[in-house]
Amino acid sequence: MMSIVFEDLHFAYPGSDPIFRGVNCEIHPGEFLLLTGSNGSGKSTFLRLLNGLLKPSRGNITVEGMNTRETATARLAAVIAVTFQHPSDQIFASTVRGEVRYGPKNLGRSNADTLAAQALDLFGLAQYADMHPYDLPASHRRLLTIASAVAMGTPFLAFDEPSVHLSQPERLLFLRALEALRPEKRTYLIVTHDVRFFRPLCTGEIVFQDGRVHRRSGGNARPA
Amino acid sequence: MAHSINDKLSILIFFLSIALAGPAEAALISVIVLLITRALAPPFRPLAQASRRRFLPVFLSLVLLACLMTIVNGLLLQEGEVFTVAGLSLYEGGIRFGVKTGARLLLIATSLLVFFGSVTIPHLASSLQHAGLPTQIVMTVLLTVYFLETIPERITRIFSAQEARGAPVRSRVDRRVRSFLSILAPLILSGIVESIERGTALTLRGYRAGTRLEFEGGGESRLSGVGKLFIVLSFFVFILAWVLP
Amino acid sequence: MGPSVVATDLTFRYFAASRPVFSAFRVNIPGGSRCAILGPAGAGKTTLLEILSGAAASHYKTAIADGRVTIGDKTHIPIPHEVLFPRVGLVLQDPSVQISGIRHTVRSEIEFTLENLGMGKDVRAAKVARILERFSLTHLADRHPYRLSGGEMQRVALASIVVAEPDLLLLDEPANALDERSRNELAGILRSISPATTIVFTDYTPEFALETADRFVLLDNSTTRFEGTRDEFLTALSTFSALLPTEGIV
Amino acid sequence: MWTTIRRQFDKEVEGAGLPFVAFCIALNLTSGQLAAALKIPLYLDSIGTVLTAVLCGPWSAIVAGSLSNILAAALGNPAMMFFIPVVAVIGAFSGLLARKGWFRSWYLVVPGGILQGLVAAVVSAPIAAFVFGGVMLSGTDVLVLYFRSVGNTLLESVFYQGISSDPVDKTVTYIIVYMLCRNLPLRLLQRFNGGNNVLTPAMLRSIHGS
Repeated sequence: MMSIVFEDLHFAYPGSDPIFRGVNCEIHPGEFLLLTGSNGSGKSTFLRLLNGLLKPSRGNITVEGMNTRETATARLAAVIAVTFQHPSDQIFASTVRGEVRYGPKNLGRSNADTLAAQALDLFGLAQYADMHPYDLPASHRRLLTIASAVAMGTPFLAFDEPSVHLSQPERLLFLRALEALRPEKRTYLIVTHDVRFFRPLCTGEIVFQDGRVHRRSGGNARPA
Repeated sequence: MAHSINDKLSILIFFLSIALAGPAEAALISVIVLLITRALAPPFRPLAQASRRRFLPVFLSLVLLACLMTIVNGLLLQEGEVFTVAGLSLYEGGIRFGVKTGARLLLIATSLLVFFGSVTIPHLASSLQHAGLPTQIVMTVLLTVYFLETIPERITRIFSAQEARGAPVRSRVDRRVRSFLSILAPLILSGIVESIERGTALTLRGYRAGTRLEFEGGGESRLSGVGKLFIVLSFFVFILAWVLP
Repeated sequence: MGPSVVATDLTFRYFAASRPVFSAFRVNIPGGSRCAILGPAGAGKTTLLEILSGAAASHYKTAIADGRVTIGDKTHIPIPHEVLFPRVGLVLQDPSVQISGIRHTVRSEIEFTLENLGMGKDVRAAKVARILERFSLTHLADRHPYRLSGGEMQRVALASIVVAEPDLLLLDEPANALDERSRNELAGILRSISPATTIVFTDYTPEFALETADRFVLLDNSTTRFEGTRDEFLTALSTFSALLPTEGIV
Repeated sequence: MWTTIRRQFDKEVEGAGLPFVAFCIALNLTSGQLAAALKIPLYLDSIGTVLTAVLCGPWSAIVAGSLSNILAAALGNPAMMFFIPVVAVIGAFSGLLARKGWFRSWYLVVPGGILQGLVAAVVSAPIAAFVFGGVMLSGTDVLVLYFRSVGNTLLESVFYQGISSDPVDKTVTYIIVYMLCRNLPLRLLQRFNGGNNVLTPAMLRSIHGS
């Protein structure tokens, strides 16, 4: 079962209105989905539910057969890599290479160095590999967090607003990298306002509205 | 709401001097006085919900500490008469010492709790500046309050980001220490970057070291001259009582 | 008319950096203009603003900083070594950092700038009231500056600099984190500032600049790729597609 | 006295220092909670003070330590008020060690941390003994009781307890601060008065060589 299944998902932060009221949906391998909806519709919460950082109030989420309720985030991380909005919340290594290698090392991947090198290459960061991440411009640091997620070698990748604050050269790099990753047939879940940017790659859209989600197929690409 | 902090500060000093130099009885009576004042006198009521909630647990743990101190000293300081309570043989000298230390500690802590509970940190900073503390240090206090409000949320965010990358936050102790670094390092790196930007932003708005900071009114003093004199005199009496054998 | 800004032979190199940010760089911004400095990340936009404001050389004492900067009729050789506020005001990229964190209302936050300049209480109150009005912040005057939306916070950060009436106003990527509505509000505010103030701002996309600027500079890799008027920029825009997103504009 | 402190403090926090000292104080007050969340059995509540000592200097570290404890008292832990002398000494001592270059290599950092632990134990023993009667309501009380039961005086017992636990805590703190500082990029390091406390001659040579 290489898919993510949501069954009657309910979720509310303690003391607040519910964010999800009965979400049923399935994410299939190889899909490239954009997660859209207005601010506060629960897109970022959705990502935190996916990798078990938050647990559903009711209902279940199953990632590759693992129920997120019973599985530790560190174990789910081996299947789904999630990056959040602020690069400064995760960058800690003294070199760009070390930062990218951290994820695969945590997962005990024996080819961590190769994975890191490939990801750096893919995102045009190989030339900065020995530099300190904070010596890069902020928008390269964003690219670095995406590369770190890609290097984890997980079948699922989820990004929160990855294209925000990227200037044109990094945007082009990012698109080219996603294009190059296509043969690997990974599944992408991308929270974004920038639908136009991802249009050429996406296979569908999940729209968040009033505690429920609607699936919409579309985009130019088709699942392989 | 404005009550003079300097008044409260003088009262705090008064109680601290009783604690450090007075007899155990005086200290215990003062604790009771403080508890009553806190309940009845508006200037000494806690300002924040948080300090109201915290008061009782902290106070009770202090009482517990004081009792423990008495028993421990009674057991170990083998002076004077011995009497047995519930199978424990306690020494009178030890009990005396324990009660004295316990009462002193209780008074010091209670008066500090009451003082800090009824004073906001910006007001405290304003009175510190008034008392002649360098404005740079007052500025530091105010900036700390800002960081204190933001750091816990940032730690939560970093925690989730690293956990999502497979950081072993629930593993063996040595691996947890390493995770501690992978959480502390982003916190400190981003803290340093933010500090630098804040420092730049302050100078870009014309802040110079030594600029006097302005505060809203510190409140009227309600202590009369006689009251202040009484506090100062009793302070010296207690100090003398302490210095003279 | 606001002061013109001319920088020549600009050299700037951070301590131990592998290459300089600028070497023999020059730029010329006419007085009273609204100048957009565009370019991708790492092109040197922020450093340029920091040099013009005096912050760069004064904060990086170990950097190599040389060249000549002329603002209006005053020339700095080498480049300004102290912050030129209040003559030159710089609003940093992240408004939440610009807000001091030591004040609890928008009003006293803006007033803090004037206190630093040593102004009397009555003058301050009048100036703050006027700026709150101009920036449509009056209804937020008693709110906590950190409990505002991104756009409102950006306006407070801007107001806390503009209240000191600088001749040269520098803004680092002011439109970058804003939604459509806040961007329009910001554009309106920039338009309302009289030409007695020269405005220079940076961005990595051209949309906001095309709405507000009359002068364009394109930086790439610390060199000027383009310098000219709005019409000239529009004509040349399609050739910059590797540096600026141009879809939907050209 | 204020004038001296003010002048030294101003010199040390020139540039980015002032908000950084504030950040470090907040760090002192929260890193203990972080250690507790990860169930690490150490206090680690002076990381901010030592970090200030290395990157700014001894005077700022004294200020950072003292303010940390005053604020900790204000936030509901009045006992911290009495340990201001201890944190002030920790700040001054680590600031001086940093100035002498003890934070440039790990083989000086470890003995530095042990020394710091001993110094802290010496200063805190009389306070713990006379103000608290040796009882702090923490796990280390057992040690104090043990030392007293084998016939030591109160002060001695508290001191022995101190030297058996403080050096470990301070050495770990020193190692953490050392690793954090080595991790800083030059561009940030050069904004601090104490940047040279971290740079090794080898690092400087490699920079100037390139």
